[in-house]
Amino acid sequence: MTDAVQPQVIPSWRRLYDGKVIPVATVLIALLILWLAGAVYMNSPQLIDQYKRGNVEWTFGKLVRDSWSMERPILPAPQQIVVELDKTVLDKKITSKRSLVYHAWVTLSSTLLGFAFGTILGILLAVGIVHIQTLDRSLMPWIIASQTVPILAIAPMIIVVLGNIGLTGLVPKALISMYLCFFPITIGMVKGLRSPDVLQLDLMKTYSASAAQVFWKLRIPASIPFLFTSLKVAIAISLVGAIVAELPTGAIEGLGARLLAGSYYGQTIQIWSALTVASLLGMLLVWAVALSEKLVLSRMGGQAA
Amino acid sequence: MSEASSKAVIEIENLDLVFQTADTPVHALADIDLTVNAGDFVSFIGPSGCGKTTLMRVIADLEKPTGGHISVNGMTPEEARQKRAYGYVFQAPALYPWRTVEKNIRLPLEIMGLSGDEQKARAARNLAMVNLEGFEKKFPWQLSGGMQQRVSIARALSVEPDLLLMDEPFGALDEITRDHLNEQLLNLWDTTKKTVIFVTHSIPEAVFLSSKIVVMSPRPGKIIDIIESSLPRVRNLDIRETPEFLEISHRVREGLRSGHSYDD
Amino acid sequence: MSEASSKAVIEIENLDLVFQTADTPVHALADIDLTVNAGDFVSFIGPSGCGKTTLMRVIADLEKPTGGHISVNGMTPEEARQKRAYGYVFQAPALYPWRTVEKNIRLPLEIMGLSGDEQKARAARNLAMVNLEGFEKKFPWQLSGGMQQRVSIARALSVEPDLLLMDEPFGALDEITRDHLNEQLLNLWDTTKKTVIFVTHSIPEAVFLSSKIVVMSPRPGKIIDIIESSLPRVRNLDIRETPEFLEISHRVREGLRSGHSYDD
Amino acid sequence: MKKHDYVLIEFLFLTVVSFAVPVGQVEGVSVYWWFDSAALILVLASLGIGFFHLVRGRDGLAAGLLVALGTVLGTLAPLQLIGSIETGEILNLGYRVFLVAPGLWIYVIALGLLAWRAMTLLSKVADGNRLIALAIPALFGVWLLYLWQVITTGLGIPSVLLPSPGQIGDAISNNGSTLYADFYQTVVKSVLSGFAFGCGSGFLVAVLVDRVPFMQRGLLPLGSLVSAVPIVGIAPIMVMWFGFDWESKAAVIVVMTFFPMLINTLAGLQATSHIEKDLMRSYAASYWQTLLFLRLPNAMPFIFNALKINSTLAMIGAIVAEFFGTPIVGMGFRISTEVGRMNVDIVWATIAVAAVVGSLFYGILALLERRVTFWHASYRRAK
Amino acid sequence: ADELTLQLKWVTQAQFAGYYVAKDKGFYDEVDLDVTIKPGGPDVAPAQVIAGGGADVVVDWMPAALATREKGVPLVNISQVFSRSGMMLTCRKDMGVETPEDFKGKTLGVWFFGNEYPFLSWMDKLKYKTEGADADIKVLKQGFNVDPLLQKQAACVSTMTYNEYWQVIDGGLTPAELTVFPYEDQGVATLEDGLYVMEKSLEDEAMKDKLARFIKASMKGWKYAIENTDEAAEIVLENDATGAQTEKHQKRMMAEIAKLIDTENLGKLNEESYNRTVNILLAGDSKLVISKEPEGAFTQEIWERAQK
Ligand SMILES: Nc1ncnc2c1ncn2[C@@H]1O[C@H](COP(=O)(O)OP(=O)(O)OP(=O)(O)O)[C@@H](O)[C@H]1O
Ligand SMILES: Nc1ncnc2c1ncn2[C@@H]1O[C@H](COP(=O)(O)OP(=O)(O)OP(=O)(O)O)[C@@H](O)[C@H]1O
Ligand SMILES: Cc1ncc(C[n+]2csc(CCO)c2C)c(N)n1
Ligand SMILES: [Mg+2]
Ligand SMILES: [Mg+2]
Repeated sequence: MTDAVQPQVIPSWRRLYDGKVIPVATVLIALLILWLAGAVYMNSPQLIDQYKRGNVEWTFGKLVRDSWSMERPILPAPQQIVVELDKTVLDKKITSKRSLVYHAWVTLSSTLLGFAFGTILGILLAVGIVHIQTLDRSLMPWIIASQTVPILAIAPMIIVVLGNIGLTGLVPKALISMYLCFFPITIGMVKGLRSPDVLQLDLMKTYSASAAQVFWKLRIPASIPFLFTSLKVAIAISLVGAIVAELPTGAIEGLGARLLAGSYYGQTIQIWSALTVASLLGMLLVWAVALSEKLVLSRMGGQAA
Repeated sequence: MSEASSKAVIEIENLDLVFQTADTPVHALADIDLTVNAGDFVSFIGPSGCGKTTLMRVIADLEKPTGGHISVNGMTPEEARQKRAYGYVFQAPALYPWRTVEKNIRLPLEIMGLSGDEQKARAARNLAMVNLEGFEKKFPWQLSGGMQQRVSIARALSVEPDLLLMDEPFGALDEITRDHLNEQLLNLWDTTKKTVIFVTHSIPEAVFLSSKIVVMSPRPGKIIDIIESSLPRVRNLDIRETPEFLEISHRVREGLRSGHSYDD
Repeated sequence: MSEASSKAVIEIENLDLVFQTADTPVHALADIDLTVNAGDFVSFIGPSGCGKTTLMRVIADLEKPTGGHISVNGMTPEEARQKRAYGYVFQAPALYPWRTVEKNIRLPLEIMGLSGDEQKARAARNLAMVNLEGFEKKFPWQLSGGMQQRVSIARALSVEPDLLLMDEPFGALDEITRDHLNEQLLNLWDTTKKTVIFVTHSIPEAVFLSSKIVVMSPRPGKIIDIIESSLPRVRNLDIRETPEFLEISHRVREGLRSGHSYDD
Repeated sequence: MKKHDYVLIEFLFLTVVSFAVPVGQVEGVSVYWWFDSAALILVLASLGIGFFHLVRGRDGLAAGLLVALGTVLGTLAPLQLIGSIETGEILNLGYRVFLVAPGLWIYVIALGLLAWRAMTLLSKVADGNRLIALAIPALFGVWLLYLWQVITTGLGIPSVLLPSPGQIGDAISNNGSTLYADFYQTVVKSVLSGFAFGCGSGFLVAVLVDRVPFMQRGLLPLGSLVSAVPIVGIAPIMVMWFGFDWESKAAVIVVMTFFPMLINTLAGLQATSHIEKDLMRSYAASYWQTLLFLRLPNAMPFIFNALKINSTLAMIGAIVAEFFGTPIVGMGFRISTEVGRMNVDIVWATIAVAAVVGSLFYGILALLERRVTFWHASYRRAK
Repeated sequence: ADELTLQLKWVTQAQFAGYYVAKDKGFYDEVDLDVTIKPGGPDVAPAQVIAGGGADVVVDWMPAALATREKGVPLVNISQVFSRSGMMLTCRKDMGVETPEDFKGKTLGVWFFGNEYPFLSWMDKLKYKTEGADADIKVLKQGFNVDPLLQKQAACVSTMTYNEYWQVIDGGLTPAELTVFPYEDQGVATLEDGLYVMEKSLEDEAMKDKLARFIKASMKGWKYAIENTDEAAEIVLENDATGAQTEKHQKRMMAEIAKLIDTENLGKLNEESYNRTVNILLAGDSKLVISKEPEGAFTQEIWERAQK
């Protein structure tokens, strides 16, 4: 015999549990503990070595404290990163070259420009592939091959060549970022523009609609969910591309330059805080795309992607 | 089999259609001869896979025959399609999920370039016809399967074509709703003098609606019987109990049975 | 309404089911009382959305009721399911596209851990039952919709359950094939003394097959009539012309009509 | 109604125009096509074939092959000229370089149109013909390489900036053993192990986490966090942690490939429809039976998706990670070192190897995918 | 003012103080020049930049410049700023390295990207094989920092007297725990930071004049930097767009840089040093860097003009 399972008001903690807040927090806390332990594990050999050479008396407590506050740790403790972020994000004027906000802004601008270029290129390629049989047959393998070329390797040459024809500053960086991020958009849009089924296309045919009408009234709306899925992937890649592109431009400014400078001087904490800002920026960008996706899709009837 | 061709809307002679597939070719239609006159209500009936949909698609120029002749309004099907000579109701609703009910109905009207006011008026009128007033702003997934199918009927009607092609439009509906829409359709046909071509699996439905019933059999798809209905043009549901009705039904069933093979 | 519970396979009392959805809760089943005895052939009929599928799913322990009691073979539905007390034919074929027809039929048998030989034998037997010999090695997407549905019937039969739950198994088939399978099913039911619960939209089908017809109405889904059939257990298709048959049909139609509302 | 073939007409027009202007200089004096009889014959051959096809205007395999032949003959003409006469140096002349040999460049553009026509003709007959279906992208690739060759040599681009395909080819054949050693270090040691470990662990974690929705909701947002971490940031850290040999490169690859696999596998495991799961429930199948019989087969298209994405990520990851400390072998090492040594041809040779290996890797996975998920809607035709 | 672009070999740091000082103090303005200074980085090959027309003058090391010249990019030295080499191999005593004989079987960190030539010549001189399965020493392509030494992944790493050596010290090792092998002491020192232009620039009289003015102002900047090391370091810091450099480190670097520069005939290429560099690179049978005596790889003409 089955007894009734009564529906009831869902308490708010339950909603947090079923939502993302508590799970993410739990995983984060678990990671934090792992991280702290890892910091002790990875940093202590060097410390013990130092103690020995300096003949310092040490206890486990001291070891733990010291491994969380080394100047050049192998793995910095999270609080060290927080302190560094506090110094470089909150304390500095955002126009200062020592402010991470300034560097994040530099990276963000080439990210966004590259993302815009990549989106345009990606969509144009997809439109070509879907509408022109010859492009469909000839282009795809080369688009895939293009992504197997290690961009970091040719980035310096691209920068030099572009510099030679008078393109410097933002544009070369954006072009490198574009090179990386157009790919998922092309793939997604080809899928999306081809997603209308035979029936939906036949319907248009019975209205004897023109190719342009089929494109704007059927293919484009049908591809929107695919477009956004790709855009979310692409914007993260575009950020990575912008950071990569900063290295061969002389690594003057931007998060990539910070990463490199930190790496050059063995400033682990600086690397990690630049990485943290980069990841947060990436998440923010993905989130922004997801938000616009929600808005657009809800206007389009809220169909799932 | 052909009749006074002055009023003929559709003339099909000796039509053949073979699908080339990866392995073996499929002979979907063979030796089809059929004339449909203005104001006819023609039903195609036959087992699954006998080519009803294919024949309808040939008329609509969605499929090219591999042999024989066909004319629609005296033109090739392609010209007729380009003149927007017909409205087509597909076997599935085929609504665009990103458009509201109203916007879906307005889609063909937009494409034809009608004015906004005219579009609105026609959408409202045809939604009423299928009993869906008040659902204008809903999206397709917010409707049940039957309601979606009714929207797609309204969409085809809004084009106001003289020729209406309907492929199992009522398949997804329960019996009561179906009866209701059958009456409405018959009424529409009678008042507007449209020509209707209709596919169904249901013998009573075919007999109730049609002025002419085309019975088909598969492999290859061909016509095995064409029955001119002796029922009056104006009918109501009660006619289904009359002996004439039962007699026609019987003839259709016999035709179906004779053309049936059990391997599908 | 309940009867001698000694032979009862399914006993439902006062059953209620409310779906919690994002906006408003849906009252899918209300106050259901029903007893199914061993050897019964019970049909559920009613308009779209009246809860036929839901009720069947409750019996199969695929849905938990929110109120009332239900027992299957004297156990909770969950225990019955774990004992593999029934075979279920879904409204859609639900075949796995990466398995051949034969492998699809053997799926439940593999899960039950039967020997390979036994699996083979049962698959062959049941494929024959639905007239699909020779299609063993085909993949589901190489078959027409009707053939797929027949494979799914063969799969359910291969489990050889005493209780067979069938949700519109013949919906996708044309009338002739349907008639044929109706006869086969009736024959199977008669010879193996199985208990069958059957959902359909078709009044003649319900009347032809059932020993008991349950008429339902929507919003909330409830039972409005239970008709015990006076037809003999062994029937053939001709019985559809008899007055008793028409009378029962009439009663079902009346029930349906009374429970129908036009807003769907 | 016959439509005019404007592409071909344009080709003929441009080719004729190229006769009216210089195609290069010899000791400062402009010369024309008839300066070099071999080149002249080749140009005239392409012109003739183009004209013949325009007049006949028929489609089909033979026509496609004929136009392709015309293109190939035509492409030899500029190559012939560039070797023997001056066509300008871009670093000295800037955009004025195009005034040295305008006829040459106009003809190259014209050839582009002819090549396009050849590809469109072949595309029309490519359905069902595997050889031609492969030939079209190959033709396109050859055309790109050809353009590269003509532009680098014709415009005198210094090879330290961009070597020509010919020079790259020479570099490949002259440095075979080095390139093989690099391939072994980077692909066999780093990429394969990192790829296997990253994809494997992503898959396993997905299967485990799938049972715990709580963990899923916690892990997935972190996925987007990690996917935004640039490799140039991870690589130095991994070198610090795992040493400078291949282990650190594999670790970078693991970090890069783990989350795509996790996310895709999870999505795949959840892609089963209600009815399919209900079927399993009605058989009282155990969790593992459901996994094995239903959810894993169903997840295969997703898993292959991740494998394909990861294959390109793995190649790039290994190469980039080698920029940050390595033993003195490996493709990334070679690229970063030879740029500094001005051996740009070896750099491109290595890039070419990387691209070929990467594309092969991808291709093999795509073939395997076809085999395993033959049943998926995207692979079956009709019905 | 005439425009001129200078490509540095590495990121903005006191190693290039002279140019930043000259710009900051208006020395370039005085000679009517508008100089753009492009910082370098790990992936920037100055020779490639100048070959691509991205700069008029580059700062580079002589071995790389000579090797590039052989590859067909005709670089010419117009001024040699650093007279001594600052390169060293820094090793840990606790890993058993006291003399060059101890290198055998050890892992040594080396910079590549054209900076490996002096090292390879040295190893060649010591008859150590560095490549292949039977290599005597294991060479590691050192990244941007000295971590491999601090973490004992390598017994020795390459360091500059003015930069990485101090990172080792900051990393917690004391000078007593280290063995250093300055290339100068090992007789394998090659010339480092010098100014190079393309041969073509020297064919044009106006360009030559511009370059002479550039050398003149730059050397004035270097002189000022050497006399005011702390102020020079601050000017460098102001010009560092990454904001990652520290004051302590740059001041120390500036002081060390000053030791590498002869203030007498500041910027003049010493032909003896040039010949020594060439001989070191040509020594051994490996012909790793250059295969024949270079010709026209330097000119004193510009420097001399700059003295007027
Ligand atoms: N595009 C196609 N390629 C190959 N064969 C096809 C194609 N379309 C239809 N067929 C085949 O043609 C035959 C007729 O199909 P059609 O859809 O016209 O049948 P139908 O009578 O409408 O059946 P149903 O009642 O199931 O809708 C079938 O055997 C079908 O398999
Ligand atoms: N998972 C669910 N969540 C919310 N509502 C549901 C769910 N499943 C079914 N319903 C609702 O419960 C009601 C009964 O649905 P059910 O599928 O049982 O109808 P049915 O009688 O089988 O109809 P049909 O003849 O169309 O198959 C419907 O209103 C339906 O919308
Ligand atoms: C990847 C890498 N390549 C080369 C150098 C060498 N380098 C170029 S300029 C310069 C002066 C010292 O700061 C030095 C040592 C390095 N450090 N890292
Ligand atoms: Mg059909
Ligand atoms: Mg149902």
